[in-house]
Amino acid sequence: MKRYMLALATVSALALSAVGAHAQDKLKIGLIVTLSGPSAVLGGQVRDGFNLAVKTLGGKLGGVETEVVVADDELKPDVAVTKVKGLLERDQVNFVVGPVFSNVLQAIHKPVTDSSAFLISPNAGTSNFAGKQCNPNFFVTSYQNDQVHEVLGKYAQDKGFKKVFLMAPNYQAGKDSLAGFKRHFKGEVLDEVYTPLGQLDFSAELAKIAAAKPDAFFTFMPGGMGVNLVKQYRQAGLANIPFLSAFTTDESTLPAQKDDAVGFLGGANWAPNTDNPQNKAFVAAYEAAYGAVPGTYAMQAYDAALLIDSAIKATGGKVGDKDAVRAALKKANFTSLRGAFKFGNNNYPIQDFVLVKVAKRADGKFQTEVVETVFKDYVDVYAKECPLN
Amino acid sequence: MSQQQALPATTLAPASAAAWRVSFVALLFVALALLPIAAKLGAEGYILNLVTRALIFAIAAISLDLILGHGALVSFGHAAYLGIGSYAVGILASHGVEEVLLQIPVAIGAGALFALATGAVSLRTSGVYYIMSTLAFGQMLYFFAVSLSAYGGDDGLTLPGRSTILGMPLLKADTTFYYVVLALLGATYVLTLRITRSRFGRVLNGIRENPARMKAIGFEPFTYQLAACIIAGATCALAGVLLANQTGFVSPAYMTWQRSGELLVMVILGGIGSLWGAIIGALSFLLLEEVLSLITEQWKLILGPFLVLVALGGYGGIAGLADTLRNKLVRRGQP
Amino acid sequence: MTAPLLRVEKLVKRFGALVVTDELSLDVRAGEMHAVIGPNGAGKTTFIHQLSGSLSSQAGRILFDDADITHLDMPQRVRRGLARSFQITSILPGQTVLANVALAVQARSGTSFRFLRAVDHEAPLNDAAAAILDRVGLGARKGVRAGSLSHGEKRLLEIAIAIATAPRLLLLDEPLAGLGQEEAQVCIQLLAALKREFSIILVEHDMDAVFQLADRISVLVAGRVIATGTPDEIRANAAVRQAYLGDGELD
Amino acid sequence: MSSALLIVQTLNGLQLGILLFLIAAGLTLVFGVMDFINLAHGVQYMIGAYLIAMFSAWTGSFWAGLALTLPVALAVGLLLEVTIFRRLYGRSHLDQVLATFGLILFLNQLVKTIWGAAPLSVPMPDVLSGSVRLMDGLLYPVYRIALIGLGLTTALLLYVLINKTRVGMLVRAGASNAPMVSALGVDIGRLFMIVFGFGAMLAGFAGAMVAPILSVEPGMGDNLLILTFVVIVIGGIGSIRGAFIAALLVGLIDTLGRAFGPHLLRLMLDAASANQAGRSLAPMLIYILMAAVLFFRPSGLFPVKR
Repeated sequence: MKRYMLALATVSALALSAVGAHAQDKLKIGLIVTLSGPSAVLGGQVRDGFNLAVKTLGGKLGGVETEVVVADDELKPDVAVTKVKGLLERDQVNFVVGPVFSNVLQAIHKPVTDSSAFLISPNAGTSNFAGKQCNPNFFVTSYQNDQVHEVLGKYAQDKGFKKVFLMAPNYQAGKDSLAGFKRHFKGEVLDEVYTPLGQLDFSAELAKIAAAKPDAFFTFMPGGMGVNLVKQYRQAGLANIPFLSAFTTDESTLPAQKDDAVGFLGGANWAPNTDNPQNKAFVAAYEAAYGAVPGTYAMQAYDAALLIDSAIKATGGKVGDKDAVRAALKKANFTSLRGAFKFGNNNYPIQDFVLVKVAKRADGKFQTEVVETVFKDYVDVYAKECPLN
Repeated sequence: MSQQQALPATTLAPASAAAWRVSFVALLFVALALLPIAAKLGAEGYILNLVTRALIFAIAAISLDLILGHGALVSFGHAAYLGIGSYAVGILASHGVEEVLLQIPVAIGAGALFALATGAVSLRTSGVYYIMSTLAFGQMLYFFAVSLSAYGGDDGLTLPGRSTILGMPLLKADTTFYYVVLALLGATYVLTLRITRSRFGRVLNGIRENPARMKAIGFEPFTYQLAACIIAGATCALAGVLLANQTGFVSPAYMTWQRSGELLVMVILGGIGSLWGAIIGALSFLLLEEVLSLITEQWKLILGPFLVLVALGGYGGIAGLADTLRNKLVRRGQP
Repeated sequence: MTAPLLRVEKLVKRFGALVVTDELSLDVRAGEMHAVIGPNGAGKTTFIHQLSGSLSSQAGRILFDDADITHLDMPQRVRRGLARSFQITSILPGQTVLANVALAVQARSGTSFRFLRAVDHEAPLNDAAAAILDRVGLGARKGVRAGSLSHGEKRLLEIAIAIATAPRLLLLDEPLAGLGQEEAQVCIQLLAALKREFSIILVEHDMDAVFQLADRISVLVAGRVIATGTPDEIRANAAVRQAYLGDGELD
Repeated sequence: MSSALLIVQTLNGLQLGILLFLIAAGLTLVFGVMDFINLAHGVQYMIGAYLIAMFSAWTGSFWAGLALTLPVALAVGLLLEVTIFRRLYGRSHLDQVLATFGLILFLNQLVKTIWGAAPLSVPMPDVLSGSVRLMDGLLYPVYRIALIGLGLTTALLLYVLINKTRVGMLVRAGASNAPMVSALGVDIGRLFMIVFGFGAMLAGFAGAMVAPILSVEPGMGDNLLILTFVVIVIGGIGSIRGAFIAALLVGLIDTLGRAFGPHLLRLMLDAASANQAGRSLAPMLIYILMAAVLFFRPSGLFPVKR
């Protein structure tokens, strides 16, 4: 009971402390990402990328003193809702940046877009919010999820692969992934295998692939699953079959996959070696600060900070003028690390997509590198269902 | 299962203990009823949201405590009923039925049915085997929900809004919703308390203490344990209905085995078998989680050892500790 | 003559190769106290378990009041009026003495699927339980937690619980076990009073008590009844003297 | 479905089963002998993996890393036993659940604090890398074959240890009746410590052995813990033999069910619904197996006689 009283006291204290947070001379940004469990590394990249941008801009976005409050959604949608309410009402944030995962986005989208804050997703970009349920207060600095998978499908089609073998985890994003791949690939799909989410050992599936002898293999296997799959794929002696993947061999997993992933292909909107001056500076600064190669998660979070910076600047620091901020956000008047960037009618980016390949750098670290551009100024297929303009 | 240790709180002399518990619980509910007023001072939605969520889990924890504390049935799949309740809301809502007076009976019926079907199998076993068979059924339901593509699969589905009562959007306001949840928690607590003190409850407790004796006076444990599982399942499904409404979202994440484990931890932390311990357990676990995570990103480094210490203390959770402290005070007061 | 209340026909229990109950047959008449005695290892407790239903039987039949109850489980047998006490005390230590007995009363009176009314305040249950406790001499202890009773009191509670189910046949498994001289006398007096009311099967090691209380005695040796008769007949039975007592004298 | 595929899948199932067995062996003994529910057993598996990641990086050799990992994993197990677990023997299972749950939270976070959230990897020892040709068009990684062999050897050693040595005799006696063993004058506290430390080391060994093929990440033991519980419950708590057979059963059914389930369903359903049903059923298979086993044998396949 004592403990309970203590907790209650703490909560009341929190309530009281929030009263003082009204002053508008400060820009408050709530960052909600996954920092628990095996996927924490992705949330860490988003947090670091965003913080780096704020630091680079001298602790100010659009010239306004900026405070970043970080919350961990624990990859539990109901927890995320509570945390987001905390950011909105306790911390009175002006922007919520996050999350990493689609199911968390589904849960927090409504609470944030109904509030006085804007929601900026640095990673998750689900189809429903790109289409019919698009929202003027919701912006995405990554992509519509399907697009990355479409890159590989298009590439496989262009390259003339006849027979492919597809594999994804048995959940919604996995199903969307294979659907995305098949949107541009018209050849034969030998088999579509769905593995249980969190599966560690792919020997059963690898045996199937070996037996099927496809021209190429496409997979979507994020996080630790991807690490395991890549290692086992190489160990099973299948590396002569082209390995196409999305979110499977990126900078979050390469430190573990190392040489096993070299030469494997992926789709992205950017790579650490994307050739422009702002990106070179970003990658160098990120590596210096955090000792790791940044991935798209970090890049998109950095861009999210630049986007906010540009909008606040355009409104002359009037953080509270929601309509003005919204209009300024929509213009996306900033220099993206990936190069050209603008928003479509649904507030999802219109951008180029590239094929990337894993390479070992001279300093022994691993990164993805741009091979060729697959889509130019690509608009997602759901945009036309969005009533915004 | 060492059953004798299951109910530390009952070592108190019944009459005075009852009086002190009644006054404590009354105090707790008064404090909770006043909270929205205090919350007006700032961050209202956040505090209401946080505490509402804790109250919903308290309902689930009470339902678990009925079978755990009074029936010695350790369910490691109790989160399944949270899922059943929330999917009843989600699925009905996605077909246009947003009436909570329809959703609740469907949820409770589905929860009861699932409890009936799985309990009939699980109750053939006992001890750890029972624990694991409840886990098995929980996992089956979880994977089933993941494969429900029509309802969002793993991503879950977003509700169009809170459920309506008789077609009116009465639950829309956070404060109203909070009071509805608080009232339902109060009702759940009182009803469950009465069940534990009824004829049925006495049989259930008797089976926990000494099943052989109960058989020898003519009670078939299976029937009563199954009935208890059905009541608990139905109650927890109600909590699921509320959880879906609170988050506006339904997902298989509500019924992972980790969630079942958290429910168990809430009940044990609060002190099993005392029902109000379940409320305290849910509130302190969730509030502690929130408060600690505000202090540091590494909050699990604090929460983990805290749980270990509570277990090592062996007081029978917070409720047991409170009873022990009170007994000491009472004894000191006597010559 | 009317049919016996309980008829056991060629009952068998084997544990692996070991035959513990070997085609045992026995009749118990309504109203009698029928003692079952025998040397250690004769199979008395196994037999009681088979009668009460906590052990199944591999062959033979048990007829209770002309109905075959061989394949009924324990609760079903209890509901037909076959109650037992345990050799090793088996009570609900966490509940009050009154609640222990009231539960047994509840078992035979109406439904137990009553969820909302506080059972503590159900006067009929409490009154009936209190009356039984008064009978066994525990009336003053009814508010106490059963676990804190003395051993002798627990034995009495054990009997009180058994009779609270209103049995037609009471199986008492060594009710005097572990009792001191004085406590045993109290218990023997109680049994003497109970035998006027219930048919009883008594398994007991205390020969004084057995010969003092029983109407008839069956002697069990190696899982078989070798003799049944009044105490005097048993005293005089040569086979019993031979098998059970060796050369010793009964007194 | 070709016979080569069937062979490979069977080998894969065996390998998963053997991995499960290594973890389950310690858990079932701790459970059987001490009547102790140790949810933190999966964490010990994770610690084994992290230790070898660290030690093999330090020493530059997998084998030297392994040689360092085993004693340290043992030490970690003993440390936990002395500081926490021994205070929980004989307590209610629920206190044990609470304490070990707290320990999972703590150690998972600690690992993340020390080594970071990103997955780590352990290079495969050169001797065991590469694949061998089992038959035409059938390559199988050497490391996995070695893993199967090593697991079987460990199982055999365990069998000898449990059935032929004095300590093993005590452990067996303890699993069926601990108070009796204690009454006979055996130092049960020491026996418990030995069993616990040994169980922790086996789990750590399993973690170290899979590190080259799996990613090493925080929380990697959690889901495996549940699988392990499934194994020991199917096998019968306290039974090493039961754990072995159940582990292989779970490994094979899980692997073969995933690989061939849809094919079998296609015999009854059309292709689309067979795929859909197979997808839903595959992850449930082992739980269905467990529920079925418990339905017919409520104390597992090989109940330890008490």
